[in-house]
Amino acid sequence: MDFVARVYVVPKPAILDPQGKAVETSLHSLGYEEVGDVRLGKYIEVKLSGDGAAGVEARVEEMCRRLLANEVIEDYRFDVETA
Amino acid sequence: MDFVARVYVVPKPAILDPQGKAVETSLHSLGYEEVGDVRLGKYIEVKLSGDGAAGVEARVEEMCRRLLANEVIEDYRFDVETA
Amino acid sequence: MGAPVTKATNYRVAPEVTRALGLEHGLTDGEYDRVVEHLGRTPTFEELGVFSVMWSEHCSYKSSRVHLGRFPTTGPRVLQGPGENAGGIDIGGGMAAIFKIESHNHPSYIEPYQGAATGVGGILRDVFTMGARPIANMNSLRFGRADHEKTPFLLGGVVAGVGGYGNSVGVATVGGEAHFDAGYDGNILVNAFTLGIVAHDKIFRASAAGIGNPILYVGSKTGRDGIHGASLLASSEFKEESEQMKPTVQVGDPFTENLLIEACLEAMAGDDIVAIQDMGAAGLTSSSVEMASRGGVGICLDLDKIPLRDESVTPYEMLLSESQERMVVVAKQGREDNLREIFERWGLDCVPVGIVTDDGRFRATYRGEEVASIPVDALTDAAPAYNRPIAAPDKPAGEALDLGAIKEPTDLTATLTRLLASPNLCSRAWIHEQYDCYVGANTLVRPGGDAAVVRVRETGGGLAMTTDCNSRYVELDPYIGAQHAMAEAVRNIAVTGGRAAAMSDCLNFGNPEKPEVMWQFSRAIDGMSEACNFFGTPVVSGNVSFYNDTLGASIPPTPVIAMVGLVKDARTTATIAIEKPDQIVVLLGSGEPELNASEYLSVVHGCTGDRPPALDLEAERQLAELCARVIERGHVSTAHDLADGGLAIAIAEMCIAGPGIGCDIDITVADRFDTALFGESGARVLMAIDADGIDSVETEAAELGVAMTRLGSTGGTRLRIAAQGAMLVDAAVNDLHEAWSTALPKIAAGA
Amino acid sequence: MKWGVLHFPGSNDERDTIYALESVLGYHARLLWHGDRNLADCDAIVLPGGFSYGDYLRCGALARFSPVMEAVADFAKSGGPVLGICNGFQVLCEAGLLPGALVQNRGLKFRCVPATLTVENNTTAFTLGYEDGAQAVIPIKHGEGCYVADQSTLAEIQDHGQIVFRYTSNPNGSIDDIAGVCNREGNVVGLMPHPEHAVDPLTGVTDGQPLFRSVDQWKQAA
Ligand SMILES: Nc1ncnc2c1ncn2[C@@H]1O[C@H](COP(=O)(O)OP(=O)(O)O)[C@@H](O)[C@H]1O
Ligand SMILES: [Mg+2]
Repeated sequence: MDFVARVYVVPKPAILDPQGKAVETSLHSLGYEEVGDVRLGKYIEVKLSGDGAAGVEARVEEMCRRLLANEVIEDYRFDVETA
Repeated sequence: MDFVARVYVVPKPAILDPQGKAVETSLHSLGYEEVGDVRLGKYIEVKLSGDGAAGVEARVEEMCRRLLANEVIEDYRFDVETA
Repeated sequence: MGAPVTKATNYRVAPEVTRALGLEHGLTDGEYDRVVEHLGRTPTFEELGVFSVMWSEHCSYKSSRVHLGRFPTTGPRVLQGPGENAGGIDIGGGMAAIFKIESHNHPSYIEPYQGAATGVGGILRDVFTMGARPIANMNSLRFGRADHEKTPFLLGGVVAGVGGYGNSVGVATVGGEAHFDAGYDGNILVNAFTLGIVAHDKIFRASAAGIGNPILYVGSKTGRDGIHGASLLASSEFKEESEQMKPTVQVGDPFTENLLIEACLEAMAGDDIVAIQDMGAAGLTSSSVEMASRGGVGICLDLDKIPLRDESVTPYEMLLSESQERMVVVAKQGREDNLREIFERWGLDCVPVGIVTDDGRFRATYRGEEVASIPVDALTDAAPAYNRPIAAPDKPAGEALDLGAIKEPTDLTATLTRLLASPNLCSRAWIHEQYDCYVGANTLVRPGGDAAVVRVRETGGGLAMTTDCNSRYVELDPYIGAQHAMAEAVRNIAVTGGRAAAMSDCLNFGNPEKPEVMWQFSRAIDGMSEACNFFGTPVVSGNVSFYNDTLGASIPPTPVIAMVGLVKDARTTATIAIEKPDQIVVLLGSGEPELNASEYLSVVHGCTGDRPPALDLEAERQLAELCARVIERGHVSTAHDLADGGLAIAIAEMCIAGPGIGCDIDITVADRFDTALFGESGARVLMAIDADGIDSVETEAAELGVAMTRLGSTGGTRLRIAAQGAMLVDAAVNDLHEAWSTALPKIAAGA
Repeated sequence: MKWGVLHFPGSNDERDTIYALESVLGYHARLLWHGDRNLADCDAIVLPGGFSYGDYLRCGALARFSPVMEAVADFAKSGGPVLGICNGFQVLCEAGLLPGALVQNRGLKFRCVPATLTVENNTTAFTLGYEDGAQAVIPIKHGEGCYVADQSTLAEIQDHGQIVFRYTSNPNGSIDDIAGVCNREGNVVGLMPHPEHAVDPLTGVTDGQPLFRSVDQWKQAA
């Protein structure tokens, strides 16, 4: 079966996010004063095949821990859907 | 009212995504052979205030077009939720 | 038709070819007729695409070819003149320098980061294709007004793109230039230069040969990027719709390029390759056609074999795609496996996609069907060439200067400070600090001065390089203005201790269908050609970029000179920095400063004048020789030429560049103080010389007939300039530094 | 002394490092391919600068899975001197051989400038040759050189003298001006500045020489 995993990786709250800050400042200067905090992270779309959602989720979890996120500085979450 | 907008920005399908390709190759060599195409994009979390979801969505749409995505090479989508 | 194919796997889309479709492809009526004539039939859709790119201005040089022949292109050092992917000169010790400059203007306006990045990628491929290892990059940039609303975005994107690609690919970016002028508001210029070195007997030429030899495709897979990108974009005026040409944007992958460089150099070190060529503008088509044309052979491609990023890419798209980081290789028969082994070790695709044939045709098959069969000649030698109408403009550019109306500032220190903070004179550090200038471990003179100098380990010497063009001068007088650009380049090289040897050029002009633009173009070429002969610096490579127009307005004519010079000994170079107190400051050369066309006139008085300063080529040559000689002999290690901004700016730059040492000088003023301080001219250089070296320099200067004036000495922490005893400028070097260094970051921030 | 310099796809300064070690400093040095699984009897290992695997995803993230990195981890564990320069530092952090991580410069731009460093710990394999508290000018050239670590890691490396170099004027926003760190044992050192570009008087300063020379002393002491 074909699945797509969507992985979201964001800098940990304790880690400074200068890019997010820069986007925030730019949005303000473009007149979007209603904007508060902005965080900038990565969005990774992985197409993959597997027998069932549970198995696929376990694999994706492992990919995140091993490669897709660096837990020293980043948090991640993901969802898996059939494609 | 407080909202949070989650914006997903990905390289357009026709545009080369060397990052995604590199991650794909890496996942394969780590033994995740079930992995197909990988696309790597940006994930942006914007906290903002507004009177109602509809108005906020219109503003976020505009932010995407003006700043958050580069429509020359990227597609975007987003969702808005009350925070 | 071959075996029956199902629709799902056959992606040939072939609309009926009509004259109207031909015109949509940018061909003129007459050109369409010639296509039909060459083929003796209506072209296929793929053939139409091939003709349209090969006959585009960008690929065929149809408006410029008749003029480019006037450049001197030979000389004792020239190993390879124009016609190959890049030019090459002998630099001694059996080594050659291979270099070229090329434009990526329109793509950089549409998407500044990727446009600039892929410009760098393309020029690198032109150089390593010749077998040379790239060791230095430069970039020559023109933006609109510093306070134009798009400037921060374009400046930021272009510089990040140049750096993003060059830094990652691992080639030092050692210099360049950047100017701001309203004339580029809607059409910026991004010209990229690469220099590489190679042993004479290892220079590769891209000439296909050996009937039956396999053609290999190497590098990234083919996608839809840049269909009609560089070729068509650069071959017509820029219109609002151009911004809609988004699918034409190419994305660079410097990582793959890095691997491609290593793999190609390794493959070329062996004996398996006949010819190699990068896929640049018009991709697979122009690379194979050019190789076939140079070798007088034919090429047949099997499009079913092309590595694709996405299976639905059509044969038309395969032929025209400008996907980056790809090469075409003609291999010796039976050596494919050796080559595949090398490329695969570097993680790169290497697949046979065709063969060299004896029929002199460019052919392509797809799913058993021949989709293109065109005589190679028709695409190259027989491509259209136009001798476009030339007419001097009705009224000369600029306005006559009425010096009486130019009021002299009362506070010249304030004027100097203001000029140092002006967009075209302020520090470029914000730019070059984003570029890795160390990688390669050869950079002897880093960015921030005049020319950059890179060591050549094989010879113990060095190569000096610079890009220059003052487009205001060229606009006011294309002939003299272009010569000024060359003289400045020669001077920039001389003050680092080098001797100009040869050059490449990037001729950025407006729409060639305008007779005044062709006039500027032709006059500039005449001026440059004369100066090339005079300085003994032949043109070995170059690039023409026409149609730099937006909404009908052409850019100022901008023939960028990329000059390369030889430094005898890597241990004797000079920089602009004043490093020591108690040195003697001298002015060499006899150029008479003029306010006409000066940066001062434009910044402080808002006008341009009507002609560039006078130019004396003989004086330039003698001065350059003097500089090279005294630096080479170790008498001088601090020298700086005078260019935009004149004497006061030059001496200020020398103080700022060092640890903060000031100087006291006294000048003789004949006429106006502002002319003496900020007036511009050719043939002037400042040096700071140790007391015990001054006599030697004086002797050499006398021998070469170069005027030498002692102006004062270095020391303290202030820059003081007096005229006949009266103090004109008195400023702390620190304050000047502050004004100079904070200006560009502000422009970049849109502040 | 024989040095091994790793070569990942996308490394850039590997040949410069070999040049510094061999032609300027007179050591033997050789390139070690990322696919190799042994270190060919090298006495010290350098992970050079560059953009391994394009630095895609995160700097150093993909390189750490190269086969050669297993051998490097073993070598480090057994006390062998390992130096990570710039991208090499990033790889060592990703591989968990050094604490912390490197993220994008606070200024969001690549920076190529000479940086002045203070030697904070002169007892490591790569700093024995410096006086305690010595200053050295060594160029930086990176876009992602901002050192980060959480509070407890920071306290820990502080307590164990693992902060090896600090910038005198912070160019990238690194926490506590940190330019380089080491492991507890001091045999693994990583720094963002490029000592291999600070050895040859012709191309600039030579303050990076003692860094490489230190390994001789370290070896003797061992
Ligand atoms: N786009 C750029 N890229 C790299 N270096 C640059 C760039 N623009 C200017 N520089 C560097 O800044 C210094 C000053 O440039 P410029 O004023 O054009 O010099 P000159 O007047 O001697 O031609 C030179 O060292 C030049 O190489
Ligand atoms: Mg100059």
